[in-house]
Amino acid sequence: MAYNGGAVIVMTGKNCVAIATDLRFGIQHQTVSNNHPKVYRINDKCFIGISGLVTDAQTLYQKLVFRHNLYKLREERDMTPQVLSNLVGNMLYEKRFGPYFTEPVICGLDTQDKPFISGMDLIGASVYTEDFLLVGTMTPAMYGLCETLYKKDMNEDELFETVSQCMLSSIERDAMSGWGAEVTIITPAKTYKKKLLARQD
Amino acid sequence: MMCEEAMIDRDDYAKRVRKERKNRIMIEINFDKISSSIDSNHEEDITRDLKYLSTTHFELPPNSKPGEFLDQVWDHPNAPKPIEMAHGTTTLAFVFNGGVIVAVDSKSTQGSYVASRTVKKVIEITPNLLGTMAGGAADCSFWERELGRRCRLYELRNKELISVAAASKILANIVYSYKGYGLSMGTMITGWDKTGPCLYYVDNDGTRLKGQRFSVGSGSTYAYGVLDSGYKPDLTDQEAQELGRRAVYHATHRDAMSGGFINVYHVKETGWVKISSDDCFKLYQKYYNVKPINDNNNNA
Amino acid sequence: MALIDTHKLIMSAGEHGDRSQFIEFVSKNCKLYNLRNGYALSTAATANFTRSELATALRSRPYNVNLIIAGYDKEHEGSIYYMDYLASMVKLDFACHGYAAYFLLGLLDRHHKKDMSFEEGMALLKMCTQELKTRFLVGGKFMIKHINQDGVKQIPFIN
Amino acid sequence: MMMDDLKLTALPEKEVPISHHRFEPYVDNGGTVLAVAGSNYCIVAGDTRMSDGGYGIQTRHYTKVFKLTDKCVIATSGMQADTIALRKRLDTQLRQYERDHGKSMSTPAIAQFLSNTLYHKRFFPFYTFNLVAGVDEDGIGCVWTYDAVGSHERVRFSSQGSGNQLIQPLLDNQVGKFNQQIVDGPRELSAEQALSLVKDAITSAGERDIYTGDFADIVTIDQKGVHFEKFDLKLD
Amino acid sequence: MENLNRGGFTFDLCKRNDLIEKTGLKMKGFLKTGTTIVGVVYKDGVVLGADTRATEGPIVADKNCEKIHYIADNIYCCGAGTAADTENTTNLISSKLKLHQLATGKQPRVITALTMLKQMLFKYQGHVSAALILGGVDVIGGVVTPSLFTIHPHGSTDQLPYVTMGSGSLAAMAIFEAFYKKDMTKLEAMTLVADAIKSGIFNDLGSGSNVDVTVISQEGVEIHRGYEKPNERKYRSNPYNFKKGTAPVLSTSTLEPLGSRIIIEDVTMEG
Amino acid sequence: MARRYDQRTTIFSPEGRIYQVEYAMAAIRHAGATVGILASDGIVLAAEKKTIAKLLDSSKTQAEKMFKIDDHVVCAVAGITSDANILINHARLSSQRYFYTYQEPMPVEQLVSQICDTKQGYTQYGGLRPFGVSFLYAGWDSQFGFQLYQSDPSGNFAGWKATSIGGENSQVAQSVLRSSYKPDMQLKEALELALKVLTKTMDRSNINSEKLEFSYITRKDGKLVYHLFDAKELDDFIKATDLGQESDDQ
Repeated sequence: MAYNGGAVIVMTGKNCVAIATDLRFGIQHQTVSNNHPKVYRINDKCFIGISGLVTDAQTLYQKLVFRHNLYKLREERDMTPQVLSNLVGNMLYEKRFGPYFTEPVICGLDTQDKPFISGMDLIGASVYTEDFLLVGTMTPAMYGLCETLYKKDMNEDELFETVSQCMLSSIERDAMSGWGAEVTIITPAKTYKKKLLARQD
Repeated sequence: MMCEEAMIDRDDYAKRVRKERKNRIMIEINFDKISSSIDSNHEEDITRDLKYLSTTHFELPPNSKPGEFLDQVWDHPNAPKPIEMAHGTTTLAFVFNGGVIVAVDSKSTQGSYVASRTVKKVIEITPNLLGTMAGGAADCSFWERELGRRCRLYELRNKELISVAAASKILANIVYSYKGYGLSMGTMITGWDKTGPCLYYVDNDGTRLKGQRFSVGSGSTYAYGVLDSGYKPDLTDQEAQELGRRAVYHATHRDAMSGGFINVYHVKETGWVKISSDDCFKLYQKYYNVKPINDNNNNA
Repeated sequence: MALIDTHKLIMSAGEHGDRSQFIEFVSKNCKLYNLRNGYALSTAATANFTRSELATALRSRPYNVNLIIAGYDKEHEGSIYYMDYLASMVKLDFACHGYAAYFLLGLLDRHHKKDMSFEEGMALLKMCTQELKTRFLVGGKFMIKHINQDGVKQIPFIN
Repeated sequence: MMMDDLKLTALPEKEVPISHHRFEPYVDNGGTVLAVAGSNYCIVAGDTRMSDGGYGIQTRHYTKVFKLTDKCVIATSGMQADTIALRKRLDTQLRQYERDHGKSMSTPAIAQFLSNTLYHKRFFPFYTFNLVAGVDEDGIGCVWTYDAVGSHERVRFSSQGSGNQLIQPLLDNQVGKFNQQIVDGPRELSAEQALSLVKDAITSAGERDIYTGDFADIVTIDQKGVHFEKFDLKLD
Repeated sequence: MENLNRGGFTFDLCKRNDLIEKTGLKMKGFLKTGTTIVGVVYKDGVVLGADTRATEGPIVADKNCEKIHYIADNIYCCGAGTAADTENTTNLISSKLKLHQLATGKQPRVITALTMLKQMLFKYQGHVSAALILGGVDVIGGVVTPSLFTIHPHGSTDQLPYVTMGSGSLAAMAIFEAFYKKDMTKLEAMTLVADAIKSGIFNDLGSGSNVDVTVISQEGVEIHRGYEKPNERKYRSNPYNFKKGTAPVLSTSTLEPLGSRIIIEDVTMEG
Repeated sequence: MARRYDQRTTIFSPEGRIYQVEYAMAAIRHAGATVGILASDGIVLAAEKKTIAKLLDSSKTQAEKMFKIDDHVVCAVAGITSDANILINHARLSSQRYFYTYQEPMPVEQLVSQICDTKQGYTQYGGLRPFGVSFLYAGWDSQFGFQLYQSDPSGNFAGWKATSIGGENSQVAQSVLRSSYKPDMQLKEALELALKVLTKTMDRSNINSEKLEFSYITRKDGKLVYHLFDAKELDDFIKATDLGQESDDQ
């Protein structure tokens, strides 16, 4: 899992969710690119962050796009994050005995614009919480920060600042991730992405 | 504290320093004593152990290969998390007409966890000698501290500065005597002596090389790339300092195990000077002119 | 280094047999596509095709190859794709594999600029080859190729 | 110390009593310690759980923070047996120093002394992760953090042990104020703020790290001396 | 190539993963439910209990996960082991049982669920690491029969009046052995189950957080999520507030809607 | 005459015809007409709806003859819709497979050719019946821009500037298109032409949103836009255009 490195955090606020990712793509200790977000957009209100082995993350994401596009064409609507979460869970469990080396987190707003987040291990055991979830190579650091800094019912600005601090401070303690960070905030009205200034070492 | 004790025993020192001059292996592992202890009975061992409790000494694991002990001990199912020693580094030093530039990073990692970003990897051995730290942090700082003590003694005893060659040889001899014990260090010893600016590389195998440009550590190759492409013997002091800084900076960018602050030292005829200590983060913002768009909030 | 078509190159590092087999497989498939449809794949599509083939092969008979795919398209102009043997792919401004990466990435970071002219690019490449000769056990010649809208052109290597 | 004193006491090969394949000298008894230093105080915390390296709790009341002098404590996590051995060694030597010199060793000197002590076990290390915290001669708070073989560094704040990776970045953020363009209030924490942060940090570690919990010792060190306080954590 | 609608496990990545792991790359551990799960039969039915901690190594990954799974309206199942396995095994059997129920038109029996589960687990020879406690109430010939089983990962089963499983099973069993009695009332049984789970929570590091209790009787099912919460966070200092603008931002970009709907407005024909 | 050669689906008659294919084409003629017109800035697809019943709940299945195959390709159907559904599923799948492999949208011609390969298979293997559908495909790709294709049950396909499928009066439709098509038409003109063609082939009194389906694709801000007219929009358009045309006629 620590071959490429990476970190993703999702966090909920009041009627909004944020997903933060680092930007490093490395091969073991060698940093190859500092512009490689691990968060992918599935549709307007639903994002997935995949950490782990990059090749598997890319394959998994491409398979997801494949399924999502077919779903969209057949159902003429977007997948809700709940549906996506089940889909990913099943896709991962299918490979129970030869898994992808990836851990996804999913976040989005459901049809009632309520925040939804879920995460899973590499064979699709889902975790649903109402506060935050995180995956990556330095999860203890992220847990320590989120556990302490998280507050209930943050508005989108507070959420952005909190998730940014969690991300920036935890990637500073991880040699395998960092090199920049990106935060995406999803609100019912709009979705926007902010690139953060972060250490390049 | 140790020095004071040492001063009392002058004869011993004289004997030892003579040995140094002959560049022999410094530490005598008394193999006779070890082999004789095979015959000695167990009680003698205990009394010996008790004796050593009050004096400083290295304790060895109950197995004949201390170098392998720390690898094997984690190799069973109930073993706890291995002890991870702080390591990972980019250090470089090069000689040019104006002296020697030493530039190092300051990050220390345990596995992928960044244990510190503020490690001092230049060890100020004496006011004229600098050493760098790569490999095991404890190994480097402990032995270069010891080296410093000896150099100082040499100076006191001989009323002249020790040559860089001699100092590096002392260190090489120490670590060579511990070959196979699992020490890990790759250090550069540098200074300005009668022969001019001098640079030696010493590592835990006992290798000792004199050279013009060295870079040691996990990020060294990246630093070499920058260093080689910008190096000329007739650089000005500023250019040379910036070259060292730049070389380490680019290495910290590419090597996950290097980073933190970049400390640059300049060894001149009069001794070393610490030139700068720059945060890589600040350098990144400076070199690429990156500024946060919401920066002005700060000034407001 | 092998030609995929008039505007694309693929470079590989790794085990020799794997390299020639895989490169041939990819370039012939691209050729087939070209023959079937009368037009060539874009650089991005070629890279993605290569990635998916490498990822699939990894499951049964892995190829131990690290790749760089470079090409010139009308829309995207020049682009470079970097791929390791596990089939993780990223688009980069410059890429190197193997030991060269260790020596050259720092150098390239230092001297590369986004809007370099051809001459500047050549000067930079020269620095790279010089560095490899100093620090790494490679002797002899390097092959340099240049891709622009007119296609791939070999540039004589002057030491 | 003379070089010749750095004796190598190898056991002769013949006498190697245990096949080293089954030689298991280490166990991790878990636990977290942390310390924050200010300009005139130093606050140290350590939980009191001792676990068996698996899912078992051996005791809920094992104190990880020990007073060395009136100005200095050592906080150690890792293997309890090694901790005790190390502490005994330090205690003896510090007492001897006090007898010889008529004063207790200063905190910075203790820090260097611990480093040497640890390094002398370089080839058979203590499985301990230490912090030395206290106030120096001028009453300024100080913390030293160590690796297992004595590499040490003076810092403003640090943590060690099983919850180390959870707490350290939090301290970076809240004490170090990294990556913050705007900082509410003064950059340096007051003793009260630091106390509250330390409590929060160890509580958070207890939430997520299974080896941290039960109770915590919160130790405040300032010019007046060393003051211990008990603090409740979760018991699960 | 992507294949749709195929069931079962795929093993295509096994060989590759072996190769990758040989190069020294370690696969991350699976999410485990360290877990204390218990079940007890009382006068009118069955009470099941579980803790709510899921761990990933020494880190608590989920503080409030659900370990009592729905099988049928009269059958529930507690799971311990690898989280994904317990989750998916119970889901699969639940849907199979539903089909069975639709085909036969009868309320499913606990023994049917048990047989399906043990056959499936046996088939995978313990590689699907789910340790389960299955509890439910059958009405056979008008007689209400509560039944309680344990199923081990290899497919062996037990039927007992009180059972425990998971890493905290010893701690929980100690409580049962001391205080179990026959024909308890519902409240007695629930209290006993909660005490057993708490014993696991406090004495086993793999178990923690809250107590979940599910009661199954002829009258129906009562699900008590967080029946007891003995492990609320004990201390929280003042909330940490970051002023707007604390984080250094390099750029902001709004993500336009993808316009994926069939109908797209705003393209008027006039002009 | 044909008795012996249409028992099996895949046998040539002595005249070299495959009757089942021709019957399939006949089936298509029973369906409403569908028109496709390539304009310089987009493509228009328009169709006549045949199945109108009072009790039919049309609100849920808004498009009856227009289907999106991918973000860059849509098709209009004439023939048996259930047959079409199978092929459309195929098309969607192969389009996604192409995207999965190359991470680029599938070129329109390749997509059409894929579907036609499937169609062809059903004219050659025993025991199968050819698909009773013709398609008009409207799509855009970076290679060739806007493209309009037509395919029939035999698996033949060709690119067109304007064409129609289905409907009893397809000759009429073709001739109107031939006479009125201009190579540099704008989308608006193309829409009007499509309406004109359909009014010529249909009973004029029935021209309203219930009987017609109109859609177009165009590019806006570098993105492909597919637009299907809703009832009100369509009625407004018909009213506006019809008035215009009537005044032209006078």
